[in-house]
Amino acid sequence: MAYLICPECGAHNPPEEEQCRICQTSLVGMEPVEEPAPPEGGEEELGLFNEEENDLPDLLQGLKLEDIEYEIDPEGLPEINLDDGLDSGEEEGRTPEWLDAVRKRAQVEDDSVGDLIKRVEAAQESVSGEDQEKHSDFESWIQKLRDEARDEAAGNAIAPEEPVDQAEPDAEVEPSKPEPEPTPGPEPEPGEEHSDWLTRIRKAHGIVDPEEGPNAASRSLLDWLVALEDNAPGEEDSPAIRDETQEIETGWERLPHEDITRQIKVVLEPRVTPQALNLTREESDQADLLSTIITDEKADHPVARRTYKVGVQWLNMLFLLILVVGISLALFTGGTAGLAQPQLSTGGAALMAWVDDLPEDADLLVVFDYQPAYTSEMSLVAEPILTSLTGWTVRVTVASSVASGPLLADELLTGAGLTYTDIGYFPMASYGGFGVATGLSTGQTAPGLPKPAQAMLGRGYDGVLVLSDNFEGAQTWIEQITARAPETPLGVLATSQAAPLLQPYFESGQIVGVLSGFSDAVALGDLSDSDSGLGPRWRAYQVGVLILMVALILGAVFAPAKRSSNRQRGDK
Amino acid sequence: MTWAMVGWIIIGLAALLLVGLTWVVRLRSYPLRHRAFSRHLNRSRTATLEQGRRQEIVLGHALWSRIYPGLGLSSLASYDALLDAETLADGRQTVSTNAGILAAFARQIIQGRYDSGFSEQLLPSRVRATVYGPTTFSFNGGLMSDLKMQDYGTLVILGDFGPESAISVKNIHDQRGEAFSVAGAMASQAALLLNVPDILLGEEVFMAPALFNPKPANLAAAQAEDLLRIGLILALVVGATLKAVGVL
Amino acid sequence: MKKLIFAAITLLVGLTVLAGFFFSDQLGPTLTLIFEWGLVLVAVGGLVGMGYLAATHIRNIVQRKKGWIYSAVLLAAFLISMVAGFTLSLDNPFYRDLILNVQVPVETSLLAILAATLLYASLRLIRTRGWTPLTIAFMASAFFSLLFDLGLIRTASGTVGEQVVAFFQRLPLVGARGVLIGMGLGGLLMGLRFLFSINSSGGER
Amino acid sequence: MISGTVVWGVIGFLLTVMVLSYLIHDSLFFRLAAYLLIGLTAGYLVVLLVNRVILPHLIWPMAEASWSQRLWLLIPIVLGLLLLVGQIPRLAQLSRIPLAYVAGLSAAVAIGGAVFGTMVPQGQAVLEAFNPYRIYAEPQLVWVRILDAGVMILGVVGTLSYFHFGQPLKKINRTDERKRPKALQILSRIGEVFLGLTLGAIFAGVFSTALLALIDRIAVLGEMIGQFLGGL
Repeated sequence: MAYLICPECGAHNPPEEEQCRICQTSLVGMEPVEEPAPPEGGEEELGLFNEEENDLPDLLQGLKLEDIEYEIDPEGLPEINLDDGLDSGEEEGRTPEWLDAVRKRAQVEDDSVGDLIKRVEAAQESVSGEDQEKHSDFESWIQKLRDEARDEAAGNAIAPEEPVDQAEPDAEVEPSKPEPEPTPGPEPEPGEEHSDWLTRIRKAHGIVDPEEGPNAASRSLLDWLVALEDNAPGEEDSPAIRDETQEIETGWERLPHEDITRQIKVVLEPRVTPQALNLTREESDQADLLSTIITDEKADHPVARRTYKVGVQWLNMLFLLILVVGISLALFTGGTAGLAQPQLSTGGAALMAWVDDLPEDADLLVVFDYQPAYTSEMSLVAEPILTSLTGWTVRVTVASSVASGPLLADELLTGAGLTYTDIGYFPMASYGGFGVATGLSTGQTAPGLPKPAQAMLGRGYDGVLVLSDNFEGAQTWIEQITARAPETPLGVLATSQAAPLLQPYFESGQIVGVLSGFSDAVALGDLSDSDSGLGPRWRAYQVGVLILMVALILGAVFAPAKRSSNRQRGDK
Repeated sequence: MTWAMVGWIIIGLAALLLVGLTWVVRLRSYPLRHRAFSRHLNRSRTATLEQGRRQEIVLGHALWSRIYPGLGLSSLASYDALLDAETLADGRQTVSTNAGILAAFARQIIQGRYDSGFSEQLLPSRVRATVYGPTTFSFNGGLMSDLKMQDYGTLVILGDFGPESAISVKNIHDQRGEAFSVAGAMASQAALLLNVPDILLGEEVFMAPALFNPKPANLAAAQAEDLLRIGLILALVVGATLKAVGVL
Repeated sequence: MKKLIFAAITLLVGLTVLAGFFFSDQLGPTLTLIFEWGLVLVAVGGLVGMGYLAATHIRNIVQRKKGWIYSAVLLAAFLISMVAGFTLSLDNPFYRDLILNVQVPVETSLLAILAATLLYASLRLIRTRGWTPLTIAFMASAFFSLLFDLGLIRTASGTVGEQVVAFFQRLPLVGARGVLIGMGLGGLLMGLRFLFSINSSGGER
Repeated sequence: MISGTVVWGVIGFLLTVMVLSYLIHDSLFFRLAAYLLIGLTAGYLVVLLVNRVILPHLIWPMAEASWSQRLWLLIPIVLGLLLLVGQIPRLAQLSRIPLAYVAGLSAAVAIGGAVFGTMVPQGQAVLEAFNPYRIYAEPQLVWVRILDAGVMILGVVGTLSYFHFGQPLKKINRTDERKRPKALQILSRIGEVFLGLTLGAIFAGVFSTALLALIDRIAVLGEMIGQFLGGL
């Protein structure tokens, strides 16, 4: 069957796919690749591992997955000893649930594990079909190969008849793991003629059997592969493997200050088995397949690693130092000469004019929509208004759409000598805006408002003041209140970050004015008044802003030109 | 025709398009832009898994976003697409938010995924929903500490969040990890634009579920949004012309 | 079957609220009731979130995870704050001072850290994004906004200069309108996806 | 006798130093301050939610309401309980009911808010720029208002085009994957500029706000140190 190989991740995709199912890379224009026809005879069954099956993360994942609806009774399935060793904690003789799932998957699903098991079963059946005597127990056959390999490595004569459970008399026994049971099955002595090729290949590759240990005797090929993965890192530099290296782009080169590539061992040629082994074609195929698996497990994965540039940290620290020292000097050295007085925004001027026109016993609703982090800026912005209201007999009602609203109201208003009534906190600002606006417009039941609050909203207000630290919060209240209670004048006090997008609401007449940011507060304050503390702060503010402008310029000047071509991530 | 009617027409058209493309047409493929984004995210998450490091997914500060309606829901949809089987098996992922109800949703999604596919006895650890702090800044303080205390390799910021998230991005970069920004208020996008190479701006954030998991339902939503946007552009141009000549 | 029930609840609640937007007079009280319940659920969700927070840190302490000592500090502060709040009430001056005098310095300092972070980041804008129309416009806009903010560019009222400056100051709004309309469109589709349970909130596949 | 102001001032000073130490290196002090903030805020929020939301919206009305009204009040109580009980893993399915309710409500709020709260008003604002009565309201500087209107529609349409998700429908190779359909691609270039202008202006505002916080903290530290030295 034909399939498309993803140029990015190498995944196999159906020919009709236009993008990779794994990494969404475009497959348009890719030529479909024909799956090689299965070799004749027993080769198909013995061709245990195709490319997909080499994906051990998937394979391990498959061991755990059970996310399918089973259609076949697992009782009817042939026994394959996958559980021993993997589930040392399991009760003896009891099959763990995940293994049942794996077996069921083998019947209904074409994923790596299911398919692998099906192939193992197919191999057993076909082999027994060809020759009842040959490989009737696949697992014990593989086990036998390992035993022989160990014996040969130890210089012992191969003893085919040696019982499996005595394969490692000197193996160190882990107390935590139960002693494995010997795998039942007929003696595989005829298998010997086929089995020794594997031993020789393993010897030639200098592979230490990962199964060494008390459970080795009863582990399956699948289990062995899983264990191979665990052992792989320790075997990275096996001299037996001929590698070439190439640069693999790991995708980290776009990270600002370094390009990361690492050398990844990639086998560029199929493994050539030593002549001395004198292999048949079948053995040679198996050798290639096993070598590929082993090499894949030994190869470094494309692990992304950024080399940590200390220089960047120093540059950051340098700019931080300049910023802090500059601000400190500006704050703590006296004098206000040479300060540019900011221009009061038209919105700010309009808000001040509106406040001045309020009656002395005005009824004001003040909405607190800023977080404690913004207290310093909001206090400065609100100060001119609060100063104007001081001494008046205004009735202030407070509503909050941030958790700390009631506390901030207390600090700000009580600090300014104003008494107020708190009508509550609304967990959702838009919801609170809706409730307050409905109450303002109708004086009737407003959702989300307790009765006392509704009573407070029932009466008309001379104006609403929204204190917000962000554009979104302010806009919510503006839209709700101007839409439902348009006759109620609305003013906004906001931070600098909300300022740029609030101006149009003033221009469109939805709000009577907007006082935003430190520059408006300074424009309204008296820089020469040392008590206000505005002068030093304004000077420090100017220094900080100038440092940022310099940083922007330096960043642009010293940015590598090549970035313009390859820094197109996210279509920017 | 009133503006309210215009609104209802838009809702009706959107519903028809979505239902039609999802259940009738059942798109198998719709070539999206920003594939680079999902490729980099996949690569980063794979590297994080291979290195045995943790993934941090931030779901934002609110389910009911104020001025960006749907951002909270969008973060849940994107997270659903990000919660793949290997991450669930690995378990080294933290999904965090400062809105309790969002955390409850995230936990439900995680629980549902584990219930439908895993034997938890086999899992070394579990993906968990957590709340670092109940307010924006307390959450950020908790996130900053956790990013330093544990070895995180990937930070994905979804949903509604503020500019303070730029600090966490610097943290993850200092930890040799990668940050990906999806959504956020305009203030946060302005702050993150400077140091997050992989960022989705404005409306692009609603493309995230289709980018992360290009299943027919997600692709259908993406195409429906594209078609509606083109309709909206035409409507604005025609409307402006009619307004200018005094018809509207 | 269960999925159908949950989808039906979502659809029923959603359609009722949407209908409430249209027939606000007839469905006003129903809408109020639904919102009330929603508010309560969000509040309960907030409490659940606090439960997650506490559970995470209790686990850290029990399992002696890295940084468990901080978890202990957090839980102690949590208990003190909660007990004090319930016993003294939210209006108690001491309780307000306790919360606010921790919140304000810590949160303001976190915001101060953001200033330094943005300064570092501004060094890397072009390095990260390259020279594109977006970055060039971004830098120009930031520059002029800061200049206006510092009061270094001043215009006399009623002059053409003032109009021109006002025109440039309005430009950011244009992009913002585009973003907001686009976000609205996305929000509409996302809302419909959840309404029709195309996106499940239950996590099953 | 030390006044409360002084005590809170010292606490604020210490917390500020602890948090700002993060600028040099992430330290034990920063984490202590951060976790203290989280703990106190979480406790405060629990009290706030119970006293300002749960009690006034559920419990107090339950006490005052008639029997028929109490039946209605039982629904949110049951939903709330299901959400709480559903946190037990074995009973997780129970929380699906309140979550399905909130999902439906959120979806409706998102739809209504998106259309009636954002798209329609913002669209109206765009069209309003073309209102001839507005353009010719004053005889002077008409050209500025016409320019305003032109820029408005071009910028909004361009920004919307910039957000187009799909690639051109014709077959493409990977180098084209950032491209949009041709007409939208041209408009998106204009939109990209407007998006940059918007984000740049907002960035300036965000930095100003953060800078002011830094200045405030440095000022507080300086004043405290000054007082301390003055007191010696």
